[in-house]
Amino acid sequence: MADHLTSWVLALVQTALFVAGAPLLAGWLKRVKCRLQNRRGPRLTQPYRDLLRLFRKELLLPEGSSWVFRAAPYVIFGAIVLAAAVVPLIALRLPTSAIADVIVLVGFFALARFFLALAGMDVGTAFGGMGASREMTVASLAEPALLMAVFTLAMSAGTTDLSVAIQRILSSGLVIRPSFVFALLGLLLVAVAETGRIPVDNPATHLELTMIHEAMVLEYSGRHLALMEWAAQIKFMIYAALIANIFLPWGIAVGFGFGALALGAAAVAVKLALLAALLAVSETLLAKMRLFAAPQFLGFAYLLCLLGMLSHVILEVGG
Amino acid sequence: MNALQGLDLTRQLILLLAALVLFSSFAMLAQSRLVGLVRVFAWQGVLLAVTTGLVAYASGHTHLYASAVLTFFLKGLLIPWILHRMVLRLGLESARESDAYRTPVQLAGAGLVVFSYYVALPVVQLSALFTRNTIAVSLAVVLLGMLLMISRHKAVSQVVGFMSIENGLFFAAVVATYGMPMVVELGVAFDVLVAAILFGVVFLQIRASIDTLDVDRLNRLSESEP
Amino acid sequence: MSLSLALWAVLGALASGLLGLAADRFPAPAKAAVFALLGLSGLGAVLGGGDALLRGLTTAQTFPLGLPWLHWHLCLDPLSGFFLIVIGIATVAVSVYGPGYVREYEHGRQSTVPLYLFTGIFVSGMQLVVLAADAFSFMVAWELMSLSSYFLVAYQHQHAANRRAAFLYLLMAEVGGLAILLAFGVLAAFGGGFSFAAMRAAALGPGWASVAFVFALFGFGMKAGLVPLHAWLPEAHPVAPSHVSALMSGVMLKVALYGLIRFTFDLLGGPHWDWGLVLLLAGSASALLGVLYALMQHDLKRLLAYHSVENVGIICMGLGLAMIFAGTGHPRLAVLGLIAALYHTLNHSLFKGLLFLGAGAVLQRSHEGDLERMGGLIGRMPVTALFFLIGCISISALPPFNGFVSEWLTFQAALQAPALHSGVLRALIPVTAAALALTGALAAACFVKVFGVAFLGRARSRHVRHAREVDLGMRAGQGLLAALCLVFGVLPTYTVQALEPIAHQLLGRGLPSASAQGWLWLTPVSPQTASYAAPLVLAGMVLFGGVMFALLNARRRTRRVRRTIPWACGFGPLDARMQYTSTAFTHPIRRIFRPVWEIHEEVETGGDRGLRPAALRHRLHVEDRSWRVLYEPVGRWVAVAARQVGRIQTGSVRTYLAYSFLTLVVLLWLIT
Amino acid sequence: MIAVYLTLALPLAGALWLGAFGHRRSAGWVNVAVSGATFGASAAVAADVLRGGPLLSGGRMFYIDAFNVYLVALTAFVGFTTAIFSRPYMVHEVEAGRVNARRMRLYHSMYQGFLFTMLLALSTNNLGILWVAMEGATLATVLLVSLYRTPESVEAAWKYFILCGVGIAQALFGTVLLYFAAARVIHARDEALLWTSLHAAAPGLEPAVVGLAFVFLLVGYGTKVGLVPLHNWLPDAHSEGPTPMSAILSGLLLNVALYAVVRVKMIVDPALGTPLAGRLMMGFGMLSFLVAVLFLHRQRDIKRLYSYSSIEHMGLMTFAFGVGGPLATFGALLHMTVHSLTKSSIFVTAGHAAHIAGTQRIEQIRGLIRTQPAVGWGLLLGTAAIAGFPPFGVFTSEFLVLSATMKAWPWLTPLLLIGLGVAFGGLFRHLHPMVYGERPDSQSAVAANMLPVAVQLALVLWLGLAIPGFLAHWFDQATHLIAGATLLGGGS
Repeated sequence: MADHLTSWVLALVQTALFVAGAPLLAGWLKRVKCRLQNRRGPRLTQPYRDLLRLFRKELLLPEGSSWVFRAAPYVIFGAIVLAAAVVPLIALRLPTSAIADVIVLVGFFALARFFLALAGMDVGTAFGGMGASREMTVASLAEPALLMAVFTLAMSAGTTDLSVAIQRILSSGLVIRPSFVFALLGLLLVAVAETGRIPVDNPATHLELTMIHEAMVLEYSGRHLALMEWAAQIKFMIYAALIANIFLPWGIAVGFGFGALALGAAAVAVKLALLAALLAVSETLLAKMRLFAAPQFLGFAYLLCLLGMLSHVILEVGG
Repeated sequence: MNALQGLDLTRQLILLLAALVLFSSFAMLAQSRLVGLVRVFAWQGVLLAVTTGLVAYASGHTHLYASAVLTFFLKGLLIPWILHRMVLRLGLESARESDAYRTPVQLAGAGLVVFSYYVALPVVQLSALFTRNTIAVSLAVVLLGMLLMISRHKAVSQVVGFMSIENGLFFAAVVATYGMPMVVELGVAFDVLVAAILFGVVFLQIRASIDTLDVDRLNRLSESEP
Repeated sequence: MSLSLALWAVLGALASGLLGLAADRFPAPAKAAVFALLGLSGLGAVLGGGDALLRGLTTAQTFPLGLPWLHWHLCLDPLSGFFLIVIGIATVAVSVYGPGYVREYEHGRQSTVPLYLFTGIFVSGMQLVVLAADAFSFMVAWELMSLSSYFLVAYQHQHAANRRAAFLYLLMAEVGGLAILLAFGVLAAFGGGFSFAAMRAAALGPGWASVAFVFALFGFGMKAGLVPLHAWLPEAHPVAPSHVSALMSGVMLKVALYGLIRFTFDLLGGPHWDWGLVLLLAGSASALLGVLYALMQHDLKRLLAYHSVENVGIICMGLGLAMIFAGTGHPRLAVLGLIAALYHTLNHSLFKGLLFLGAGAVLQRSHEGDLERMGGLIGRMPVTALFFLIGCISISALPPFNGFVSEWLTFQAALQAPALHSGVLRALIPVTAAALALTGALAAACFVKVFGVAFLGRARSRHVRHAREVDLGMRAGQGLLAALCLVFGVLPTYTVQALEPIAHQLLGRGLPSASAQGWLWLTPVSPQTASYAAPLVLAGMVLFGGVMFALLNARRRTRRVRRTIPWACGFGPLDARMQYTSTAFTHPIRRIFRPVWEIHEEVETGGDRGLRPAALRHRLHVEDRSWRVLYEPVGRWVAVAARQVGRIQTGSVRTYLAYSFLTLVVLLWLIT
Repeated sequence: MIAVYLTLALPLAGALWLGAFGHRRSAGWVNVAVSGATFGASAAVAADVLRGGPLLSGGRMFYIDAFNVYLVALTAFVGFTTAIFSRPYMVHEVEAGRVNARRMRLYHSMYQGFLFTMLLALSTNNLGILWVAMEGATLATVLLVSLYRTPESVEAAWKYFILCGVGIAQALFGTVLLYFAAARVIHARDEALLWTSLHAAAPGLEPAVVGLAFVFLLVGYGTKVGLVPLHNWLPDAHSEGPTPMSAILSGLLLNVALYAVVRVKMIVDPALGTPLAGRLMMGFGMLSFLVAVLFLHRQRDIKRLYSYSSIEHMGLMTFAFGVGGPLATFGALLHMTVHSLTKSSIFVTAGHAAHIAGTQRIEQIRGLIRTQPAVGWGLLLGTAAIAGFPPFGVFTSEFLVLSATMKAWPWLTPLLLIGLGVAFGGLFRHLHPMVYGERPDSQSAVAANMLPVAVQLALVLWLGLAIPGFLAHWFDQATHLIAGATLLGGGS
């Protein structure tokens, strides 16, 4: 019983870590990127300050908006945090990961996106609609690719439960699976699209014709905007943690001992930092593409994931 | 059949009459004037009546005498007379059918006779040559009657063709089976008579509505593209 | 007991229809009685079906109707019990919703008699279909259902489009019915009788069984709206009165699926895996094309009808998986696929019914069916909007509502593909699962569009601006379904348990693993493979979102908010015409999936003023390709054949005589 | 037995009486009364047969068994209901100036005369008399076809007369041949054409002659059944004559002609010992069915439309009788009943529709439900019934025929099904604009008595839901007579 309780507490702690660590990861990413671009860049804690400032600010609601506009930040935040609770960050076998498997995780993202898009449309401006339209389009292409990657993983691990899957990968030792290589590449591309990074979207821009995510939250202010931003950061971190822990699971805590947990935390911090740095490099090298190039981009991701699946079916299992 | 054994002459005569009936059908095919057509038709009726009488005499079926008399009056006199009157009344005395396809039709008619024999061949294997021939002839007359109807444009000619079909099957009934039961025969005769009268009525209606008796002009009701 | 309850339900619906005959003379009492009886009938169906389903009972009875040697066999077993529940729930909701909705027709120019009469017959026909236990009564009930719903489609026949839709609908129903008849005929020929019992006993070779399956798939698939036989569906379903659309789209399609399940799993005996593959592929195609076509619609009810095509596709994917697994000797996994399909069947009937009722409410209040003329309804019809939003979330398969659970189960079934021997199947099934994912994402996009354009933003037309909330009954009808959407989304373990008797009946085993971990955890295969704790998901979301909300809104100072004018690029005050329209919303998708539709687009610039045209006109027609590919050629062939045949009737009596003559000659020649 | 005589005597007397006084205003009522009395008598016949089995009259002139008893009753019934419809219809025609007093006399007299010939053809035991009656039916109706004296109607009458005349003449030739064959076996000359004797002696008849006879009889009576390619008179005559006549032509004449063919087949089958007759009927039936369904698509005249539907259904029945076997035969017998009930009611409704619109042209008949709901719904339901939608009886019989075909000739079933689908499309594409939509200004409701239609459709509905015991019994006995096996005894 005590063990049971410990695990629940641990799960909550891990979730809190997710929530708390997400701005830090965003700050790190921004900083690395600035450095790469020969700029000084803000401090690592800058995102926290931004959030705090937003929380303090007065809330402005656009005229004609409905309760959907007001409810959306909370729904989105709730869904994303719940998603964070499911993803193993530092330890496996946490009870929360059994609440939902990876498909449900995708479902949480979809729910958040659904409300985000609705909120964008609620105001009645052209921007909101435009953002919603683009977001849903990109997402509808990204989601099958994402699931294809997930399926590759799930089929080779024989489960869709993230915790169990990572455990199985861990226990099988270092095996180079072609399917995983393809799936990793595909997943990277999808993650870029899903989290609204270059080259699909640019979180830094407010150029009306190019933005996707920013167009939807254009009318948000104050604490609503803070929640939205925070949720986006958590989502980014979830993707990063997913990629890091699935494809490079080493270091993650299998038991609940203090040492193991500490090691897990350190390992994941390093992995996330590296991953963010990698993204910063790619964002520096690449330019944002046209909206209608995104389908090709995501189609390529889908193709990679499909190849991963096929190579799993053909190369790894045998006809 | 037994009754016929000793009456060679009658049988020959009947066969001769059969040939004549067949010939009259051909004569109708050849005849292009309406008046002439009706006249040949009358002769066919008379031949039929004679045949009936002869069969009655030969077979001893007395009711056939009555039938012969009936036939004579109905088909030899009354119906031709009705038709003739119609022709006169409709002013068609000098009307002629077109002569196109006359020869092919005649040749087709000859073919039909052969066909009739071919069809009748297996039918009466058990029967005597005589019966087979009469069946074949009557079949030929029926088919020739239809050919006449198909090849003629005038309503009157079609009626004549129709009546000659009746003649053909009547011939079969008389010669092959010594007539039908009396009640049937009376019924048939009644129907034929009514039909003849009705034909007259319809002639007048056609005439009133389309001003001609050319059946090719009766083509308003069709399904093909206009 | 349960069967007699179900029979009372059938009779109740029939009586409701017959009472409707008095509607011209006594409008008010007739209406009350009609809907009361309909509701009772639905209740009876739910109770009778529930009894049969939960207790796993099979009761049969014969009725001295039908042919002298083949009386009507009626039978209530878990499968039909389940579908009775599906029918019953929707009927109850409609009977609550109906009285308010038909008010619109009461003072119209057409009598409400046909509406009441055929609604009653329609419902009783559907109930009878699932009860029928011989081919004859099945066909009678089936066609009764088709015919009465046809009259409902044609109810508002003053519009030419409705007449066309009704014609097309009946034509398809007829063709489909004939195919079903043929399928039964094959079975009956081998089984020696038309009762289902005799058909089950039929010993068919695989060839004939496949023939029967193909006919059944064609017939039932046509009714269910499987691509490419679906084209009638989006024409017909929307033009019926909305509560009937809810029944047609929500329930009647399910009855078609019932037929398919009954035929393939029960009557034909063990399904072959290759049929499953066919069904899986057809289902994927339906799901994907259905949602893509739906995206391009801007008529609300039509859009919903296309979504029915999509959802039927999803259900068929589950069924196809079940057949593949059953045919390759994996009954446990087959059960999973079957239960996923049945679960989605139930769910679709709930949320599609809900959405159609919502659309009806909007239609009644605003007299607008076109999304492009709606907008901002959430402020005017808040309750309807909330329920509609629940429907949208459910149909978009988002947790924690019901649509998600069944799609999740379908995914789980698909992910068990590695158990199969054939590498092709192993590779193909995940691809179809990815198609399902695409479908789900597109559906979400579509319903963002629907809800965003119709209910959010600003009103685009005067009627919509003056819309008011609907009456209590109509709200209650929607509320019932919305609540059930949540209940079935949050309590999947119970639902799956309740569905198990069907699996026992059809596949000989249940799915004990699904609820092995207690009611909280749905673990369809094993807890190690996948688990989903819907109640915890709901709780978690309420917790995290709620805590945040409480934290942030606790202080009085923060509760005050200021309203400001939204940013419109400085073009002065915001205008309803500045909003994104439905067509604009789907423009990126239209560009990406261009080859799927037949798109006729033209842009006219008028008022030649060089670079600044005074008028701009944009015309867009997005058409279903199946018309061009499938339907029009058939129509053309018939027309050509008719024209050719028409030639024989020249009008000349001499030609006719020649026919007679030649017939005679040929026959004479033939027999000698 | 008296009832049988009465059944025949009443319409004959009616024909004579109306021939003299048929132009009176009361003639319509007399027509109804006589038809009603005939129906009563026929019901008595049916009751007799139900109680005591087949009836054979003293001189063996008349014979009523399970096969024809229900047809007699049905004929009298449809004659009766159509007479009810005919009264106001013809009054309207007189008022519209389309028919004068003389023609009314003709019409009424011939209406009864036609009924007489139909009943005679059904009840006689003598194949010769059967022929006489069939020819009489043509003669009685030919002037009715041209009753309106329009060029089209005269043309239709001429075609009807010539084609049916030639056809029926061929039937007579067939009868003669049959007599010829029978004379060898049956020595009493007057009995050689009696169906009862022929049926008993059938196995001894010479196959070659009988085969030849059957060809002639099939082509002959088949012309009257409306089998393609001998059908050409049928749509013309149906569409141009007065509507009550179309109703009884479609509902009765075709049935009786088919009855004749089947009666002959019952003799021919044992004589030939081969399935030749059945095969020929199947071929003709299928051809008629398939051709007629295509014709449905090209119609512009409402009555013509439904007359092609009659051809379609007669083709189906002929096909079913040709397939043979108890199931198909039972189905065909049932189909005869339901088709004639449904089709006559459709013609009645179509007649009203034509009155409403003032024309028979489909494109000018619009919005019937709005104009006169009873007529619109009648036409709609009637057409749904004839298209084979349950719960109407046509579905039941088609179901039986299809399932029998499935057993015996599985590869022909798709053809039948496609045909039914095409037929459905053909009917409803024309029906839809006629019944639905707004009421055009030119149309207004007319006095119509829809009671017969309602009764007939209700009967068809009843037959679709359950076949009453006595009728099933008759059908089964007739099936036994025709197909040599019963269905209820050892059926599935």
